[in-house]
Amino acid sequence: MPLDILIEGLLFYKSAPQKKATLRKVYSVSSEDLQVALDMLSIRLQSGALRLIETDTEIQLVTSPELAPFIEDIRKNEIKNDIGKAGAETLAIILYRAPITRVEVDRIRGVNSSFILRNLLIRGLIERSQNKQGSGYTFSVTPNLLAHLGVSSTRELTDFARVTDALEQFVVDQEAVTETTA
Amino acid sequence: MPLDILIEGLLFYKSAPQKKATLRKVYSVSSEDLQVALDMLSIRLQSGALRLIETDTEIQLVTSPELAPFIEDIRKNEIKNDIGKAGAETLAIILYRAPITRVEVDRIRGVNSSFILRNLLIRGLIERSQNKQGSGYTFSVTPNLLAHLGVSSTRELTDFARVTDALEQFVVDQEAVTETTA
Amino acid sequence: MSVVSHHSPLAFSFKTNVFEGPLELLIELVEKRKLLINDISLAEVTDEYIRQVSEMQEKSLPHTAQFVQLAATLLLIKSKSLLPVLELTKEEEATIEDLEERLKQYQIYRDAGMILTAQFGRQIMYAPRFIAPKDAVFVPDDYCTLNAMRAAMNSVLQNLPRKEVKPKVQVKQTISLEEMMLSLRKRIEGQLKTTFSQMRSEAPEHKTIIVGFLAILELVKQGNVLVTQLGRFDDIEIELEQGSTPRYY
Repeated sequence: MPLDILIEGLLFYKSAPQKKATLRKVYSVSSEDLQVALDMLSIRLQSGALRLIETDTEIQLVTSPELAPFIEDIRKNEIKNDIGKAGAETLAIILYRAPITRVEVDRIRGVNSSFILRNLLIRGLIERSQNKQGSGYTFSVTPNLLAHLGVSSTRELTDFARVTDALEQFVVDQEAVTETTA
Repeated sequence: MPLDILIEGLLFYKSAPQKKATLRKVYSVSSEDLQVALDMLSIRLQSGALRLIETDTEIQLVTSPELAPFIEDIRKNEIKNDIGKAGAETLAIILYRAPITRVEVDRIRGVNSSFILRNLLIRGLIERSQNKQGSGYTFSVTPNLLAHLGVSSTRELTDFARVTDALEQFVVDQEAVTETTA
Repeated sequence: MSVVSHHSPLAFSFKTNVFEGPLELLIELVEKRKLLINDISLAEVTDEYIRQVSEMQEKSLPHTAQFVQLAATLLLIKSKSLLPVLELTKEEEATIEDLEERLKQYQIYRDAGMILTAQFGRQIMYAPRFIAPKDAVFVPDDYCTLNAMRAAMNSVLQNLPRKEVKPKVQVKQTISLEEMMLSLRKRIEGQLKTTFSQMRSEAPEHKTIIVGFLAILELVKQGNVLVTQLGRFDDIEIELEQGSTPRYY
């Protein structure tokens, strides 16, 4: 059975995000082979109603963004779609910099972000995992955030390339500064 | 939006059988047009993991019969794994605070608990019932779990009062914080 | 001038115009003037930044400490731009450079956040609804014992977020704007070998001190002090006469 079909069946059955690491283990495949299968699945789905959301660590099956108005018609409860100014900039930082620690988020924003991070965690827009160094947590985006943005991956975000470039330029500048002042 | 795609999205989102009669009404189409769309969908799905099941009156999306052994494996594995630390914490909160809503569980844990709650439901450790106010669900542990723990009521838990006090204090504090930062 | 008053007087506008962080306030001041981020623009917005922070302090708004810290850096930038003789330590120079970089970076993320806000929730990609199993099989595991449940509950209680630090305590920790300005004034006095005693306000209310300090900086800018100081070693008096001719260096 081709891997892309196995994965599609699993995602459908579970109807929840699945960790790429788990899939590699379950199917005993390399990251590269998994990626090939995911790309195949993603392309095959394009002709239908479903899409594959992919973050750095997880994947999930969802409906296509074009179907949103039709699904909303049959949903009873209205969901809150406001993320607020602080929430938006915190999400942006995590989107472009994940995995990132709270201390780093705080430093970029210039304020303590515990409250807003907790809020985003509760809403399932970000998730935390134990830091590799074992000191505190790092934060990353969830498939649920991408689903709310209507994109299958961060690369599909409007302006993703522009922002990434701007940030890269910033990193280059900063390195130059560090070198001259060092 | 083509009808076969609308139907695919609906079936996926609802993850339950849908009545053909309802679909005809919702999309204002004849039986013939509906049948054309269903046939198209059925053919398109052949290349993937999903199949359209059709009875005289209903349709449903399922995984293909060839995937059955793989799905069976997944199902077994689900139960073989334990609920994990996060699962245990969520279960403990429900044990001490039932009936409790997801929002309250989330607030206490500081993360989104949707998928953990699902897992506990699937394992028969908790059950949910419609909230009295009609807004969402509340969760309680199942009679099976209480029996397994050897208590007839949560009030019999030796530290019930202590835990309840601590959590109630937290909820009060949390509300105060929310007010000042809102 | 105030964060509140130049917007709508409605109660909710107070909330929406409260700046959560110092970078947010600073970037708004720079952008309001359509300036690029550099030491010149930062020096230019220093007065207004300090005025706003001073108001926050009066209202005892939470988190003012973070704003004051940044005010110190801004004052250094402004003082240096007006008094090139003011010697900064390596550390201070690094702090200033760092502020510019941080502000530029913050601007990028804030803009990206605006894009996310515009896109968020517009076309949601829906996961399937969860259908609860009707007759779930009971599958307990090792966690399903009273002891394990107690341990898990204790862990939950331990991880509850701590109560927010109360504003009272925070005020104590805050280095006030006045203290900060006084210390910077001392430094400038030291370097200029003079005193600002004549400028000292009779009422030591912090607002007056702040205004006074900014006024001194402006006076210094006019050149009198600087030129004389460069020429002689003696104590120098600041010309306070309204009609004194400014001499630009």
